[in-house]
Amino acid sequence: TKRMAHLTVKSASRGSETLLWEPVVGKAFTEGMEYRDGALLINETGQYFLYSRLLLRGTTCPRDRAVLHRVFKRSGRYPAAISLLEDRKLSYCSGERMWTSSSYLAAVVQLQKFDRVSVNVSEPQLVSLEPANTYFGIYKI
Amino acid sequence: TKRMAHLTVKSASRGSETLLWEPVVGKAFTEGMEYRDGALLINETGQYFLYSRLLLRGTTCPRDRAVLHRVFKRSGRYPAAISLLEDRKLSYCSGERMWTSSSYLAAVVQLQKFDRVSVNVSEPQLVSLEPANTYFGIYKI
Amino acid sequence: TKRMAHLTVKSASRGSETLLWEPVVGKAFTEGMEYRDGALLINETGQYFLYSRLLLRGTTCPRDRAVLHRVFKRSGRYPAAISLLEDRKLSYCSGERMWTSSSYLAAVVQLQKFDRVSVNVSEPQLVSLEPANTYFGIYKI
Amino acid sequence: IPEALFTPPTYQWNGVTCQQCRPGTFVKQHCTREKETQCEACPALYYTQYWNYVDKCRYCNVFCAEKQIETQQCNATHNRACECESGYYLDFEFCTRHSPCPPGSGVVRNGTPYQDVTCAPCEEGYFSSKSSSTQPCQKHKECGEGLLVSLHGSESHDTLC
Amino acid sequence: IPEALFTPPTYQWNGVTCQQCRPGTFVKQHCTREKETQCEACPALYYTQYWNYVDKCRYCNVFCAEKQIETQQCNATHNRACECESGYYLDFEFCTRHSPCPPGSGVVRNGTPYQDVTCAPCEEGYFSSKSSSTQPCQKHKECGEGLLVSLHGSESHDTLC
Amino acid sequence: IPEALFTPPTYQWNGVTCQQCRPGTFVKQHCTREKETQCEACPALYYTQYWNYVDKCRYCNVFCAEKQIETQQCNATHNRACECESGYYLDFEFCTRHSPCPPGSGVVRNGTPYQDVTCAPCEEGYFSSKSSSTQPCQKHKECGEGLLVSLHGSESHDTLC
Ligand SMILES: [Mg+2]
Ligand SMILES: [Mg+2]
Ligand SMILES: [Mg+2]
Repeated sequence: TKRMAHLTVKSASRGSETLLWEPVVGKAFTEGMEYRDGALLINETGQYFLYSRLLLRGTTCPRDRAVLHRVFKRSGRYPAAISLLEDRKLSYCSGERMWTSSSYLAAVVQLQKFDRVSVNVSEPQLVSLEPANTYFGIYKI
Repeated sequence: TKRMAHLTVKSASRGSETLLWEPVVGKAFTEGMEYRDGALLINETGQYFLYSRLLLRGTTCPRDRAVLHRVFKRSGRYPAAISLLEDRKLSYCSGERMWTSSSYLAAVVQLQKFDRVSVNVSEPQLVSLEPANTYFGIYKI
Repeated sequence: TKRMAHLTVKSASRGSETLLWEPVVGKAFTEGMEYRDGALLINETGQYFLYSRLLLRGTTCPRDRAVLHRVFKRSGRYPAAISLLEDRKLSYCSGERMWTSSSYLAAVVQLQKFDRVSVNVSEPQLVSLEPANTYFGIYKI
Repeated sequence: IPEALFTPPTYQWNGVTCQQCRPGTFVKQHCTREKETQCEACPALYYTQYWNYVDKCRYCNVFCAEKQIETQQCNATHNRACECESGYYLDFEFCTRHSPCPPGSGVVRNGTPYQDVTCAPCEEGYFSSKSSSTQPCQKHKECGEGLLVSLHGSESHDTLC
Repeated sequence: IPEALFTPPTYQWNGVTCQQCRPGTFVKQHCTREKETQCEACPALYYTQYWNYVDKCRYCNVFCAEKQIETQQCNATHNRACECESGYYLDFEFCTRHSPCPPGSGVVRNGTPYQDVTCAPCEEGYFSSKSSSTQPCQKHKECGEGLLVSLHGSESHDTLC
Repeated sequence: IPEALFTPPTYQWNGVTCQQCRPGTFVKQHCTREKETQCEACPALYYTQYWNYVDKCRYCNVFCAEKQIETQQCNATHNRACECESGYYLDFEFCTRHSPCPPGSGVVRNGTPYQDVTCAPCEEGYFSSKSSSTQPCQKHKECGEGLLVSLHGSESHDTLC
């Protein structure tokens, strides 16, 4: 069966670096899998193509504030999160005018039944909340 | 049946922000679908993986000129274009020397038979016309 | 049969611009195809989705040093390498502090049996050697 | 066009000519040779602004941010619309205060909710003595009869009589 | 918890409650109604740091770079760990030398292998005469009895008696 | 190698050793035990530069841009090639004018269609009085017999006698 999802940005969860996503309205949807509490729930072991795009933006440039964008999984089988893909951004803006900077991660990853896949960003207040700009998706190959 | 396409940059259409693409020569091809007048013609409803890459470049840095890169669809069913994916670029260059800046958009989107998918860019004169740098593609999952 | 691979960065080969990859440990794997000496060996003609991501980084900013990131193929059928996808980066850093800059290329490409696909970068010493940051992958559509 | 004279647009479906659905509705069931198109009202948070034959209304995907006011509610026929408060303009997701024109320069085009103020240096015979995002340059006053100019006007101060 | 009193964590597999595998091992064979879970030691270069039921140990994916020292070897229960040499901190993949606080300013928080030094200008009554990444501002000396101040201390030099 | 003595390269196809196709052609039909390889000329806008067994010629994918001149036409055996006009070099898709060396500095390596001019300050005894992208520093003239130096040469002007 087909398993895929495209989620659009909703917000950062309160006091957390894990982003929350819209799974139903607009361009967002899930098919053959579920979204819950910031995570895509993998219900079949196999290879998936995974992508995560952030548009970062601001009106002033935070000095020396690195941004870490990370796609990771949690599994009941092991108590620590496992990083899958990472982008690190330094010197992504300059001056005191409005800026934008995007981060795109995408790759083939092997996932197991019951894995939960999420996206973290170290500076969630910099993330654009436009659904066409910031999104997270997957499909089973 | 397989449905996919990889198109390489040709030019902006005259006085328009919609890019025109090469569908046949070099690395470009279409299979199970058609390209016409800047648009990929969707002939089967379903989920597609869609990507659009632009390389922007210039010899001087246009001051405060935002660039909007947008993948959108038109459908006979509704008279207004519908934005699918967007990148917004601000402060993508500085100084007065040659610069480049790329924009990559890619995601799973749901499309319907008769949809026409195109790419717009608000500053088409900044787009590199090298086929290996600027391209647009799709395949049915 | 399924054919796919996800390779993580290992190093640049000595005195060469062609990157070398890890095909087995960690997140890296190959299925239905082989990796050898910097190249993915294509063993079935068809359409593939190909991606290559580099994270570039440094502690000082090399003046006027353009970076060319290129995915190319070699084929026994023709003695010259054939460029598939390219990114060119200019003015990707400034000042004398630590910087990062990423380059992502991904597209549908047509490949033939016995093609060998590799990644070149003109300034290999700028490439981050973290496996979550720099990777190269493919799957048959 | 008076409603009575207006002919709804049509579309082809399986070889039959169907009527489209009016704004605020979508196609629940395409028409057949026997039955007309069945349209249904868009659910809450969705809209169609035009005659259409979509099978799902469009989502109200605009949200008003800080310092924005809702100028159009999301309803069955319209997407939500927002505008920056007075004195601000929209600079990609952010409402930014209109720039003030410094002394010696004045407003030549007023700011709007979508565009910043345009300033220009005051021309000969005009002045602006303050920083303002609304005030254009003003004409130097002319010293009336019997009054002497004690200080000539400049671009940043008025004539003193 | 003394080993004898510790109950291994469990997990459900095909309707059976299985024991998890201890750190340094992974599940070779899940338990059945007849047989307990079979655990096996992680192969070289792989580890499990916690009780688990993974079917493959985790790869030791940390590698020490230039100017780093290995503070934890890769073994069956731990990933490799690295730290910058003394006087350096980790700034994304690179060990960077701790910044010196220039004359007139001193160290208010020492550098660590993970963080740069924090400097601050010397307060009234304190000074720092040199550039150092370790020295805080020092108190001006007080001229003892019978000695006169020949030069008042500043933020960058001491009192001269 | 004289054509007569040259042996075409071969390749293996379904267990048979086939001859490759010469530059300007591609494989229309692979050889069999009965028949030799059938080669066909590349169609317009395509080329093969080397002996090969491709089943499609390569596309002439180079296009000359503004300020470029075509130095090699696209034909059956060559991709198109372009070069910047005299006085320009290629800086990623753009032909950029060779930089002039200002007074006091001269050309030490000429510009090419692919590389900018390299300038260096004039050495002791040499001068350049103008800004030029072609002229190296020149030797100060020596005042002949019976002539006095009225002004010593500098890096930007000549000796005056
Ligand atoms: Mg004013
Ligand atoms: Mg000090
Ligand atoms: Mg000169």
